[in-house]
Amino acid sequence: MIWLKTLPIVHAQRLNAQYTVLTVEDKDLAAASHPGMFCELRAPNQEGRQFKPISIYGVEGTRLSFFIKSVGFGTDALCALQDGDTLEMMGPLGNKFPVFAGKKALLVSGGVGYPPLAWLKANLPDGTTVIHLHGGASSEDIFDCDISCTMDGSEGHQGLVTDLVLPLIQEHGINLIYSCGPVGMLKKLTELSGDIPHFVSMEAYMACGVGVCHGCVIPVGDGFQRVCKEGAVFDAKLIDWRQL
Amino acid sequence: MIWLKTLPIVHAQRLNAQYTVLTVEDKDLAAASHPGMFCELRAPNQEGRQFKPISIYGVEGTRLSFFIKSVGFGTDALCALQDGDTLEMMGPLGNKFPVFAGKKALLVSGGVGYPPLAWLKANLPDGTTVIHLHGGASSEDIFDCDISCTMDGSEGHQGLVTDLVLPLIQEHGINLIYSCGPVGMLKKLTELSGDIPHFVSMEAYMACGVGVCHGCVIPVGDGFQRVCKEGAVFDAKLIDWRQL
Amino acid sequence: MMKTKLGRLALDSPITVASGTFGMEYFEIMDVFDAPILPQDKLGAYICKTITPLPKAGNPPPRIYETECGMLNSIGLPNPGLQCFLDEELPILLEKLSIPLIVSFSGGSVDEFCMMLETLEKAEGIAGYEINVSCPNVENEGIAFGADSDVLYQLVSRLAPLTNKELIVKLSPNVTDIGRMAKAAEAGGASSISLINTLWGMAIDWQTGKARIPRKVCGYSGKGVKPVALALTYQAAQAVSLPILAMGGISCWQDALEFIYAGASAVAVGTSNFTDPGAPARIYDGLLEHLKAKGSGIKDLIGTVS
Amino acid sequence: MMKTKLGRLALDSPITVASGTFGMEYFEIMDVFDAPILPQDKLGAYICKTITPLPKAGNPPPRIYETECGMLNSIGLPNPGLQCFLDEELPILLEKLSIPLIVSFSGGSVDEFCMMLETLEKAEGIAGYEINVSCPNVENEGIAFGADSDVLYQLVSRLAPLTNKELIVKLSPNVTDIGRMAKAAEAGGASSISLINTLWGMAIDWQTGKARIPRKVCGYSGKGVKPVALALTYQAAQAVSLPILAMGGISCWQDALEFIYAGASAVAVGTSNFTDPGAPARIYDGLLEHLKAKGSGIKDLIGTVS
Ligand SMILES: Cc1cc2nc3c(=O)[nH]c(=O)nc-3n(C[C@H](O)[C@H](O)[C@H](O)COP(=O)(O)OP(=O)(O)OC[C@H]3O[C@@H](n4cnc5c(N)ncnc54)[C@H](O)[C@@H]3O)c2cc1C
Ligand SMILES: Cc1cc2nc3c(=O)[nH]c(=O)nc-3n(C[C@H](O)[C@H](O)[C@H](O)COP(=O)(O)OP(=O)(O)OC[C@H]3O[C@@H](n4cnc5c(N)ncnc54)[C@H](O)[C@@H]3O)c2cc1C
Ligand SMILES: Cc1cc2nc3c(=O)[nH]c(=O)nc-3n(C[C@H](O)[C@H](O)[C@H](O)COP(=O)(O)O)c2cc1C
Ligand SMILES: Cc1cc2nc3c(=O)[nH]c(=O)nc-3n(C[C@H](O)[C@H](O)[C@H](O)COP(=O)(O)O)c2cc1C
Ligand code: FES
Ligand code: FES
Repeated sequence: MIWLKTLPIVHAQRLNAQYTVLTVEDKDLAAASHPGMFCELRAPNQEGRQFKPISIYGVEGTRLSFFIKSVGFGTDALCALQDGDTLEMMGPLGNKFPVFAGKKALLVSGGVGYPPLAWLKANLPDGTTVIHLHGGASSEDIFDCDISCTMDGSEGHQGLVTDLVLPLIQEHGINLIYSCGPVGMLKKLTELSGDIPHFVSMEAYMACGVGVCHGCVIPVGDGFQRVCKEGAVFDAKLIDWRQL
Repeated sequence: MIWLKTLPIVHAQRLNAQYTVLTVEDKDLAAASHPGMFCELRAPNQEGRQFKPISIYGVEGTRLSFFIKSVGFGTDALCALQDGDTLEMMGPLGNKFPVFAGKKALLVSGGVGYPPLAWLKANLPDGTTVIHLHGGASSEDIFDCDISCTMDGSEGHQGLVTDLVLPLIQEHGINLIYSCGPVGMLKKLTELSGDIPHFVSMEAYMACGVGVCHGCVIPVGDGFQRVCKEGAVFDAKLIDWRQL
Repeated sequence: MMKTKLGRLALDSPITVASGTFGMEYFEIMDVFDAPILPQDKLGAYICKTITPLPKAGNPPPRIYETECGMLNSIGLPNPGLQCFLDEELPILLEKLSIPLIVSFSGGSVDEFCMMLETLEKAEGIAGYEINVSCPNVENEGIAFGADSDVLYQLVSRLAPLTNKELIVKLSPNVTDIGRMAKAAEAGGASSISLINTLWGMAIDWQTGKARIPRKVCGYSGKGVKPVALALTYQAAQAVSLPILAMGGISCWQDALEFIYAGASAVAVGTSNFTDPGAPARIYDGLLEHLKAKGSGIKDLIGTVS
Repeated sequence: MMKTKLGRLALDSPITVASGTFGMEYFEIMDVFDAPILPQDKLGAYICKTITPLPKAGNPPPRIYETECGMLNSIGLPNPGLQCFLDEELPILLEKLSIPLIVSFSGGSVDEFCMMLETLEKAEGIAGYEINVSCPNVENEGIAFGADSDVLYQLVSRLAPLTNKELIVKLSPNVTDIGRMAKAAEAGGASSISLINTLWGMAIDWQTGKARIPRKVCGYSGKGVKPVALALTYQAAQAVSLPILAMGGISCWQDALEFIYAGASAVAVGTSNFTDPGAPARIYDGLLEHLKAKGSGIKDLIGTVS
């Protein structure tokens, strides 16, 4: 089921100047959501403009939350919402992260790649060993994780997350990778991951969000696939990274 | 001087579902304003859209007020403003009502033609006899005046203001007419006013508001004149009403 | 009240959906969607995404960009090709649809267009065709045939004798004289025209100097094109007596009504489907209520702008 | 950093004002206006309202209508005519201006255009001309010359030999192939081109079925036309090596920068003057700051979209 709903915001938590977490309450949506899925969101004052795809950051009981970085008019309007304001939403959309028992998993996120992996981490099967490696431009972009990197060195290791991946794989015997973040990071990570299974949640500009417009494609195999429909989670090995 | 200012609203008074009076405080604007002049107004959430021409409804000390009817997106946004919100404005613009000593004046307004005449009435030279005749669709459109008419009979006389004009002219020896309102009313009034001097404040769609775009013209004499520059007050006899 | 005619087709509603903006993927989700996204009791016809002789993968991403007043797209007509359409998609469409199906198609030469039409004619259940000669996002198909009135006339006059079904020619707005293009379609034997396809459009990332869409120039649609679409609908209506299926930025029933006054016998909702999947149904409801209050039917209003 | 060249003219700023949207009435109020409305230190040139051989009263009202994403106008080139321009307006312009004056003009025949140019050439102080062959709001002047590349070539090739000053040809966006029109202007001897004039546009009052503008089809400008203007600027820049003065929906410095990347050597602000009389100055300031931070000049960026 895909719902088109207008829900009151039960909590709008501003994490810092750039990031806000919006929480809504809805039984149906909460029950149908899984890590990797996203919703199309819109602030009420953006009527007539397109919805914006935002990963589901978590479900607790009947509550659903979204972790949003303000980067343009759509996300600015979302981040400006306050408790009690309404949120227009369509979802849940897309596929889920596949999960496997008894794995040693490395989760790698960059910037707004954080939310889907943070939720996935909390939902991996018992017995999974997990390391969540997260990076961003500065300490403002860092949230709860196991290892962090910043470009400016203001928190965690200075440099790119991908600098740390190989040593981590070796040290911990990683045999499963999940990732979400900027294309450059994902591309590099795919090189580094070698034979290890690697699932990546991709971003793309979207119009319909439900598979009808073919606007959100990425090159997969010898054709294109839709991020909103076949994705957002893809097997990283099938993506033709050279075209991205 | 023409000012372009963003001023806080010191009082937003909602008269009824359709009409709101906005008051701002500004020494310069208040001093330069005269009955018949208007300002171009815009609500802050309408940035990128055009300003709307609104007559100055009155000046008290350094306060300036506007009497606005909500009829479309621009005026809706203005009428939704509240105390403390800001108002973007450009003005004062246009010419003034000419005034003459010792006259028996009839003021005729319809709908949103009310504000300029209400202020004019309060500013006519001492010794002027004044009758303010005002009409509208229903009692919601009626405000303080001497004689009122409504189309639906819910207040004052039932019918058009123009039905009452001839008897009033005769009874009171009217020798000066001022008017503002819908074109149909003004046209009829011009016929009825015969040789009596008649000054009318005209409405037109405006873009620049300051005379540069030639968008707001009305047919006057054998050409066109700009409502924002040569007007908004015109000698009713010079307007080519047939073209309107 | 809402009944209208588009050439040889009698439609129960003047509201349709624009090719490519309402893909048949909606059928997959219509049962799982809690909004009325394919309200067949409110749509006059269903127009499918443009198909071409052979499968097309479409253009490389990014394919879309939202501008302040609409959107840019360079989808590039991805489609499974004629054969797969007939084998796989058509049966699903016919099963799901209770309203007329109009098949949009394009080709790279007059012969290809003719072959498409002849092949489609053999299938059951198609009510009409929309000839897409106006897609700005492909090299070979499309706009080359919609940019020159002689070329368009040649094409349409070859196609018209091949069918007795509704033959709509979809015109490009990127022409000097829309009236002349409409006349060419009429002279060639089209039974109606549709317009507008997307306008030329472009956007550039000012931070990097990179075009937002790799092909640089692409197609512009949505709210910002409405005044242009309305002007061209009016100009086309003045030029020909063919019925017009109009589109371009329609997002509410008042917009639809403007197009009807300008000369449209039916309208299509495109880009608005993305900002409001319930738009076609809402537009139908609003228009019906307005007509009821007014006591007139669609047919009384077509082309009556004064 | 902000210096640029438009054909034979060296401009200190790439920002100018679009003909007809920044009438010389601003001179009357510039001293009484508390916003920087004619910041000559920030403008590269001043382009006056189009003048015609004889005085014109313009079109009957209403002449303008604001749409959701821009505005419609059917002003119809009201102007005092060539003689009055020379006698009364030009002296005021020359007194007030410290930046190059570009005179926009139009005519009803090739001979009229030539007569205008010959007469203007005798006046002192004019830096260049913008030939308006693209106004959609008049019957005789304008767009007839801008809709056909052969006609345009004939006109420009008659005009070019008559002047050594900057000769800008202002193109209409309402054409099938802007590149072809640009090439005709280049072949005829223009020293630069400007675009876009207004797109065809229309709006109808859905409550009454009446066109918002009595002439029905008129000119559309502002935010909603920006993607089209940018696409046409790019297409024209690909077709010719003439410098381009670009316009169409520019409201902020980022918009201006997009046009420069697309191929514009200078830009003009039109409709935005109405929503923000301080727009040209703000655009100048923003662009300058951006270029400083980037360490590049305008000239390094022109046409470098990738
Ligand atoms: C499946 C999916 C899940 C996502 N999850 C989240 C999330 O949980 N939290 C979050 O903050 N963001 C998430 N995003 C990204 C978010 O959708 C974009 O930031 C948003 O669409 C930007 O819109 P805007 O109007 O604010 O910015 P715009 O003004 O449109 O653009 C601002 C800048 O962002 C770039 N941009 C815009 N949209 C995208 C996009 N879809 N992909 C890549 N770059 C883009 C533009 O090029 C521009 O430089 C997700 C995207 C996808 C596809
Ligand atoms: C000099 C002058 C003084 C004015 N004084 C006042 C005043 O004191 N109080 C007040 O409430 N209004 C006044 N008006 C009218 C006011 O400017 C319009 O109501 C307003 O511009 C409508 O804008 P909108 O965006 O709300 O409506 P829109 O959505 O633009 O239009 C709504 C409806 O109003 C009509 N309309 C819009 N603008 C105008 C216009 N300028 N003239 C005539 N019809 C129009 C439209 O045709 C449409 O049917 C004045 C107008 C002028 C020219
Ligand atoms: C994403 C997208 C895909 C489109 N695909 C097609 C198509 O396959 N065939 C076609 O004839 N028109 C196509 N169009 C054009 C639309 O059918 C329509 O003519 C145009 O978008 C104008 O209408 P609108 O402003 O309501 O969207 C497409 C438009 C968009 C936005
Ligand atoms: C009110 C108005 C008057 C105009 N008058 C003229 C004119 O006299 N001559 C001309 O060449 N263009 C004229 N134009 C067109 C503009 O110069 C410009 O080409 C067009 O509006 C696109 O730019 P914009 O979107 O920034 O306004 C006019 C435009 C408007 C809105
Ligand atoms: S956004 Fe339309 S297909 Fe994915
Ligand atoms: S509104 Fe521009 S001249 Fe009056």
